[in-house]
Amino acid sequence: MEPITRQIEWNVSHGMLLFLYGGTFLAVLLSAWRLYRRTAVWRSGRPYSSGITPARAIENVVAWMFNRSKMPRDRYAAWMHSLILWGFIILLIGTTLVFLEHQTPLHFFYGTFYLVASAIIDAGGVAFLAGLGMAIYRRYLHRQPRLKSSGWVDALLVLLVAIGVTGFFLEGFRIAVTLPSFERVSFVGYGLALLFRSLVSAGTLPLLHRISWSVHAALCVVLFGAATVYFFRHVVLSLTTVALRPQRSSGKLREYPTTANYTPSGTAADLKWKDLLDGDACTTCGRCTSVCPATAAGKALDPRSIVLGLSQLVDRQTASHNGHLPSAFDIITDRELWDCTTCGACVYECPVNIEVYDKIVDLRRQLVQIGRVSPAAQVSLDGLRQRQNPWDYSPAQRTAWSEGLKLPTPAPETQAEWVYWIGCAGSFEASAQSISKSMVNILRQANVSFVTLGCQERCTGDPARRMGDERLFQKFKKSNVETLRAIGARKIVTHCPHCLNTLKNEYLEDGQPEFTVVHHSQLLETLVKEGKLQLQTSDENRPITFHDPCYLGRHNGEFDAPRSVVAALPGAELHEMERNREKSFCCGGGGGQMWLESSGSQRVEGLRLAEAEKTGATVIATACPFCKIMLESASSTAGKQQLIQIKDIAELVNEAIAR
Amino acid sequence: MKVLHTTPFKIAVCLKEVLDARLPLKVEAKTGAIQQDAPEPVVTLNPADRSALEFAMQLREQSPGSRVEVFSVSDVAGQAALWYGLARGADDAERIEGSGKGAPYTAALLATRFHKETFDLICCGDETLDNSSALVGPLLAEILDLPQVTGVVRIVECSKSSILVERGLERGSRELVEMDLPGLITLKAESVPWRYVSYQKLEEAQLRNIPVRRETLPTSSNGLPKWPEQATPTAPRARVKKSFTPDSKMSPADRVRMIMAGGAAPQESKSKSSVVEGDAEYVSEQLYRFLKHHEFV
Amino acid sequence: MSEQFPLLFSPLQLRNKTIKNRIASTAHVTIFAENGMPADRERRYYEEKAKGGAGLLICFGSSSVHPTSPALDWKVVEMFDDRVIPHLQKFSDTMHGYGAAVLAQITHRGRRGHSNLSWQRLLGPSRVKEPNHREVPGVVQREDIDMIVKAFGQAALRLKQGGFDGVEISAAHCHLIDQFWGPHVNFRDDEFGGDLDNRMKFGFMVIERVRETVGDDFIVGIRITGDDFVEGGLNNDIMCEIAQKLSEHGMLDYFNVIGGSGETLPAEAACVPSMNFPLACFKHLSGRIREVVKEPVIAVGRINDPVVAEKLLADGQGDIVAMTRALIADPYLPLKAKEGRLDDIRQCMGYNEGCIDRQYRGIPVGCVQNPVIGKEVDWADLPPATTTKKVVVIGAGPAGLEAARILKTRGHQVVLFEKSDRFGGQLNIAKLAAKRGDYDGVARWLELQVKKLGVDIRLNTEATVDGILAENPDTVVVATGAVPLLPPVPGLQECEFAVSAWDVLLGKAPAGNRVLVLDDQGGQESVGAAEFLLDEGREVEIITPHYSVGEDLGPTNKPPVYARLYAKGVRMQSTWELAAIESGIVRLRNLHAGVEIERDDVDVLVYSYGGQSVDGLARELSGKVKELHNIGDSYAPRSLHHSIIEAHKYAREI
Amino acid sequence: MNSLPVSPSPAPPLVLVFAETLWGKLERLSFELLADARKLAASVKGRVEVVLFTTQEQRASLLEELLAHVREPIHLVEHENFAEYSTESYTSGLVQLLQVLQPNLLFLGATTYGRDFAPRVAARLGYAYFPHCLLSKTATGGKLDITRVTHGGRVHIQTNWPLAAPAILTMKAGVADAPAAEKTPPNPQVTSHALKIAAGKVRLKKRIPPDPRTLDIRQAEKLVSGGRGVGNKENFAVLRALADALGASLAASRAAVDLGWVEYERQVGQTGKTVTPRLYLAAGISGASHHLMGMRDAGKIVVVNTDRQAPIFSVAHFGVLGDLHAVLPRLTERIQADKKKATPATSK
Repeated sequence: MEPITRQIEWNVSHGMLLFLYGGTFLAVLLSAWRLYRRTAVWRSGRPYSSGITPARAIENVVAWMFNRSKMPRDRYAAWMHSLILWGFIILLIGTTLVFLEHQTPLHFFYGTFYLVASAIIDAGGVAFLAGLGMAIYRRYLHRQPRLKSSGWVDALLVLLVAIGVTGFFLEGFRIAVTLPSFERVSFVGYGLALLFRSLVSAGTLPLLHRISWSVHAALCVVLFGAATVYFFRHVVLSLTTVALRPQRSSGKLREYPTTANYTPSGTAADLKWKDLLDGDACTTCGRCTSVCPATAAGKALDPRSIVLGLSQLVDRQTASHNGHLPSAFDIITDRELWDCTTCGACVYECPVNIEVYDKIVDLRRQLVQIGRVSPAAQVSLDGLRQRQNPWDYSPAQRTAWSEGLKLPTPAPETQAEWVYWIGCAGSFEASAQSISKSMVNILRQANVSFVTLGCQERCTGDPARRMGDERLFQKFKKSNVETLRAIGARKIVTHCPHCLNTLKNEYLEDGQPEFTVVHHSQLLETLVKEGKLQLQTSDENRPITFHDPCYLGRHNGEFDAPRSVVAALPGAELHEMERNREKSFCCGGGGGQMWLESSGSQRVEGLRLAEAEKTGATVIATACPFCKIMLESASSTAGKQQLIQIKDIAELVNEAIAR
Repeated sequence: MKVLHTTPFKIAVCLKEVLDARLPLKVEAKTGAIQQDAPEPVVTLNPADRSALEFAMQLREQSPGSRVEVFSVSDVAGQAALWYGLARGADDAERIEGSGKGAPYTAALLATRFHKETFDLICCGDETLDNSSALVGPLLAEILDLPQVTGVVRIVECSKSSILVERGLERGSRELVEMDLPGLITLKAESVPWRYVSYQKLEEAQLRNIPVRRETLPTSSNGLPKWPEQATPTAPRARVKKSFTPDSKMSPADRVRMIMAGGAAPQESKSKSSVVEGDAEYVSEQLYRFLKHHEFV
Repeated sequence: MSEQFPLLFSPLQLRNKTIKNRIASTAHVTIFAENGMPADRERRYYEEKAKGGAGLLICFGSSSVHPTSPALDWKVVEMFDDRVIPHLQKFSDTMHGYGAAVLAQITHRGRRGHSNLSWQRLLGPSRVKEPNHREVPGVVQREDIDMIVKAFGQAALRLKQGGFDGVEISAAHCHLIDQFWGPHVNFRDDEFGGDLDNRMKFGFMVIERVRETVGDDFIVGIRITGDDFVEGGLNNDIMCEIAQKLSEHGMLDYFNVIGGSGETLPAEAACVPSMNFPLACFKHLSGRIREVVKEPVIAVGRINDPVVAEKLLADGQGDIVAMTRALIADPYLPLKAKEGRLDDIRQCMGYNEGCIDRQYRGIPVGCVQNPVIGKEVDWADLPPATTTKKVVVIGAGPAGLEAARILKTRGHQVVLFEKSDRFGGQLNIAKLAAKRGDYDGVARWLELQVKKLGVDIRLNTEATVDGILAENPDTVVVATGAVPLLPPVPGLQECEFAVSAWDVLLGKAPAGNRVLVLDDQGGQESVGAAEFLLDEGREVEIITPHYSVGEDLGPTNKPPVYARLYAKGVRMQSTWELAAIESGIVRLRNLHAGVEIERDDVDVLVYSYGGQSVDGLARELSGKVKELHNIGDSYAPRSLHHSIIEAHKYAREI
Repeated sequence: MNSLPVSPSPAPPLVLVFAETLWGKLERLSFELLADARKLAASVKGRVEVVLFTTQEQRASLLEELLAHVREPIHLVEHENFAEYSTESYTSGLVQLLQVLQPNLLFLGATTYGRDFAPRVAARLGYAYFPHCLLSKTATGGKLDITRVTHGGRVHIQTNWPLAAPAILTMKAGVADAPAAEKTPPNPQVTSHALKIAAGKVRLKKRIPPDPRTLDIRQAEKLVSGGRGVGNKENFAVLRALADALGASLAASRAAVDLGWVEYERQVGQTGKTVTPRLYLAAGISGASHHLMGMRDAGKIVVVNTDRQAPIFSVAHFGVLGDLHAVLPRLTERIQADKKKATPATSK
């Protein structure tokens, strides 16, 4: 019985081996050097603390590789990437084993191990090629619109396919020479061997083996050498972004420590290093763009090109010799930056955990610092600074909505359980005021003890922060925290997810739950469940659809409470929209868009309204004043006010209270 | 705006912090105090002054080496305007305190400062949100014997020796004028789009110490208009616009008839109008002749 | 703050109360009171106005301070009884809930009215009968004065106790205070008669007593006329003098200035100017009063649009605008104006047929255009349909349009057929009459609403049974209207010179100078046709079998119409009817005596017997569709008010 | 206030009105000032006189316009430097004239020009200065009771000022009602004053008239207005073309605005804007009463309508019974042809 092994590097000359090892070494070196040049630019960036421990980083990567948490969102891509990745890893391990067997005193490549390993390696190769096939199908035949093809992408695919194919070829030629029966485990190679034997004479087989080995080796060297060029580098770098996956709630914006007399200009040094890394790590898959509401409405913003724009910035800076520092603002226009609604769909969708909209906000922060702010944003920001609300209303009007309601205000002798935080929309905007009025009535009906802050309440600073004036946000944070502390607030309820997000995620440091903040949907759910609110019942079916507010759902993970409130409404029949829960589509009002000039060929809110209409519902329930205002504006623009009602869940509950 | 010579300019900008009168105001009936209907008063840099500041800063940007200094006649609370000026990038700020109240005194106090140092250009807001007198600019120019252009809505061109601006006139008309420098312009609030000043810059400016100059004016200040010391603010009461009123001596029936007819006297006949008809060619020619006769074409 | 209407939506301080905007509903009688108390119907009626955003509500027109005030025929609130206080409290709490300031009018009507319901003697400054009611009053004695003055104070106090923000003393419409002022009514020779100061003494006593009783923290305003349009009465010059004296007296917080007076029929019609008057027709009166007083002035009189109101304020002709009827036609006018939805405001056109002309006859107030008015308890909310149906509405006249509007709002699928090329039905004819052009407004609003709602509109489409069944409707609403009625009077059918009033307005009258108009319908159509022909320079005579021409025209519509007709040379005769027409001779018969006369001098005979239902389609459809409603004139020819209410009622139930 | 200069003349108080011109035309505001001056003078038994600055060329036409309204004495200063407005020439001219006339009160418009030079006049003469006045009347004790507008119109300031101490008031436009033109041509005394007028350091380069397309219709000289008869939104192009040819602004009736053909800002009528252009051309407008209210005071009213019964004919100065779609394009062509002919002749 012939020994179950093979001669390692059979038919391979020393020169060839030298080429392989030397070439690989130089190629890796080249890649490393190129990467180093880029890291030098990254390192010039502003500090960024991910708060990730190495253990956590590994955990993140492993979880990502095995769990494929993003799998359900795009099954095809998940399978494709898994096949390529795992195929590649198996082949890499196989090749490494070959190298170890050959160059080290270790010998293990025989017997059962050999058989099993060979079979696995072949399977890996098949998986690898199958994955690539899927990629080619999707990119060139099926033409997924979001995927942008370029010469680099084509080149990588050709290169990888070629590596896979030549790998099988050289194996086939090798086996064909001797054709040992145990090599049947290398099912592809063995098959090919049979084929080759029938096609070419036995004498030319070793030569063909040498040729295919050399081509394979050369291609591998090229791959290693090109591993850190454009697009190729995502294969390596995306692992780092996965490792550095942010731990915070996606609604919590990153800190932006300000330095005195600082005038940013959009250079790499003005950006956080992580953002530069993110740019390089982008897989260009375009999933962010495909879900971006601004892009969908034909606005200038395309989140992928923001991320890639930063990579381009690194390109330009590495190429720059005369000391001129290129600026992100030469690559990314202001218009794009002001189009973002900070809905977070991009962040949720990104397969490699790139912080997409944070970059936009950081760049806005720079624009604000140099005064490059659109006129509408300026009105709003000046309004915030001088009048404590982003609508630029008179501060005296803050309590006008509650005229006649005799709202309780904080008093030292009576300690109310809840502070009802109204928010600026609920205070100033007519259509949101009815939410506030409904909530007051509900709280009273349910005998919940509460106070409101009246004129002491101010904007939480959310619009200031998202429009980029960080210090202005800090001012609001300081004064509001002081107010809340002064009255000894313990539990806060608000109907505004933006207020919720800011109060809950951005006001208090982690691990310091001085007060808890809940959304009114959560309180309403409890009140209904506990029977403190008796709702009417009805035999008639009333089709209702629920629009998930970004800052409640995606950013703060609350999807069920509002739905359970809707379900408790008389006759309610919940019809989900095509995009719901985590995948919900923005109303177009966040991130300052409520006050900014609208651009683009369509309106985000109009798109969402159309989607809601498709459900056949006669009521759109929302749980955010911004969503209500935006969708109402869409419906009045379309002249559909009478066809579909847009109501906050509080309004719906208030209407349904059994009287 | 075009800057023809990049020689450095020395520009002074006069600023005032005002009660934001775009918000509802109340006049306390008993004391005559003007109060904002707000939990705490909202004050702001006078919008027209903000345009003056903005224009000066843009001029400085385009002519390197230029200096912009901001001035305000005010008490300590009024230095917020100067802080804003510094935050926007002004090189220096000075607050002036002095005796007397009212626009003429403000102009005179500012003039004492500008007598000491010559500026190429003095920029003021056209009118303040509070007193709305539009006086300080012209008076300052008068005291300093400078040429002036008030009510500027656009700046076209600036050179070391002259400035070319558009001033807004009645009913949408404008005119383009050229003024020799040194001189003084007053800008309308909407003349220059403002650049945003971040809160960080404001906070940083607030750390700066603003020097105060104390000036005393002679009590009989010649070369100033008299300015009444006693003035009572009241809630606004629109002036009654006359509309036609039938004479009480007419009979009740005629009075009612006139009112029903919207003011036409009962005996007044319908206006005699000539109505032409015919083919389009003919009537359009007749119409043309009518318009021509009355010089509308 | 509304940018379009900065003045209209600016607050105003009235004594201790800030009024949130300048829109007021002024006092008017509603006939809603139950046993003299403002009950739910009244409260809900005003609640809609408060909800709609009006800043100032002056409620309860002419509510009595004393049982001797003749007011039973108007069912006013009896402010002389302590029983009223809890009702007032509930009322004011409701209004305050919406941030409205709430006042009420109190008065003593003196000699204006009848005593045949209360059997209380009428009181007047002198023994001069009021021409409108023609009852001679007794003379107010000194002790009566003390009694009434005291009653004013007590009534005001009850308002304060009931949570109201203030009181309005009525010194207009020839009530007792202005009866004392009027040199044509007050012929006393004691301290209350003679020169103006004496004549004003009673009024001052009332004001002083009210102020004394309610204290400083309560609004006390007065309603006066700016010109009473009465011979020898309180003309504008005298009223300016009176207003100046009242202002100098310094106890009042505002002046509410109307035009006209209740004293004579033409003056009474001017008090609530109908569409015969231009918009804001009395702004000159409030303007002139405002020049002589320092207090805020409420301007009154056909201010039906926020733009008109804003302009009036800008021109200083008032500080507050009374948009009373505008708020009846659309209680949500303030909110809509604030939000810039001017299109959506249902504008008061000054018909007066639905509101004041009903009230003068003792029938509860409604609105020709707005069917909800007076029925707020039941109709203020419009619930969506329980099951969505497909409804075909036939006819885009007012009934069809209102039905389509309500049906679509409630969620039904609505197809609207109209055989002509335009909306409005008979309104397109009615609006052709002189000073009736504003009829266009009701159709314009309804048309805009059904278009906005997305009703499937098929103009130029005559509905046929097959066409309707092809739509496969669940319900069909027939509103095919009416045509002029031609009764079987001998000879009328064949008469070549006879023409209907409708055709006259459409310009189809035959030639001929001498016109005889036969007014049987009693409303606007015959007088409208008559005026149309008078304007063409023809000689017109109107005869009617009723007691007067235009018998059904209300007190605010008839005088202006008569004024124009007579000025244009009309002749009118009542209690005559058409007996027959024989070979060009028109035979008329006296309804009472039965005598007949023959007229050979008639070139054109215009007949107006009202309408005849066009109900052929309704009859054909009967039994062929699941649900069928025949509404409006095609059911039975009646008024616009009937049509809209009926359309609304059925559309609400489908 | 004791030290204030008191008018030495024992003559009745003199109220001067400065007749303002803009680009060689009298400002309507001047007549509004005249109305107020007359009222005030009447209450103090004073007299009113009018000041006019002009050039030789413009003298005749300005005087003609002025004489239609003015029966009071006119003081005329004629100088070539008044060909265009200049702060310095106006200031020096008025200072010299006031020194001669010694008025108690001078009314000026609170216009750009008035607000530009009046403060400098007041400063040179030591007069009191009241900017942006709404109203002035005499109060008890012969004092002037002056109301001026501050805080963007949200506050009125009331001041008492002795009539004896000379003062300059700039008055808001549009608050007083201009008196009607005199029925019989008055023949007031016209006094010419020869004064030395300084030239300024500010030179006029170009006059920029407003764009009729964006001008507020209340300020427009000529209006072309359309109603329901225009038919649809697209057809308004016919009116726009005519408006452009005429240099007129576009306006519309309520019907056209409600139907969404024209924006609300252009609506004429009681529910829209009240307009007083020199020319009002109404096409396809029947003339509902609320519309007539808004335009009846226009100088010349031209009506194009197919319906002879349309009430708008009752206010027309010139009526065309015809289809606007046929008539107006021809008129537009006619005007444009005229312009083309005229252009080569007048341009240099």
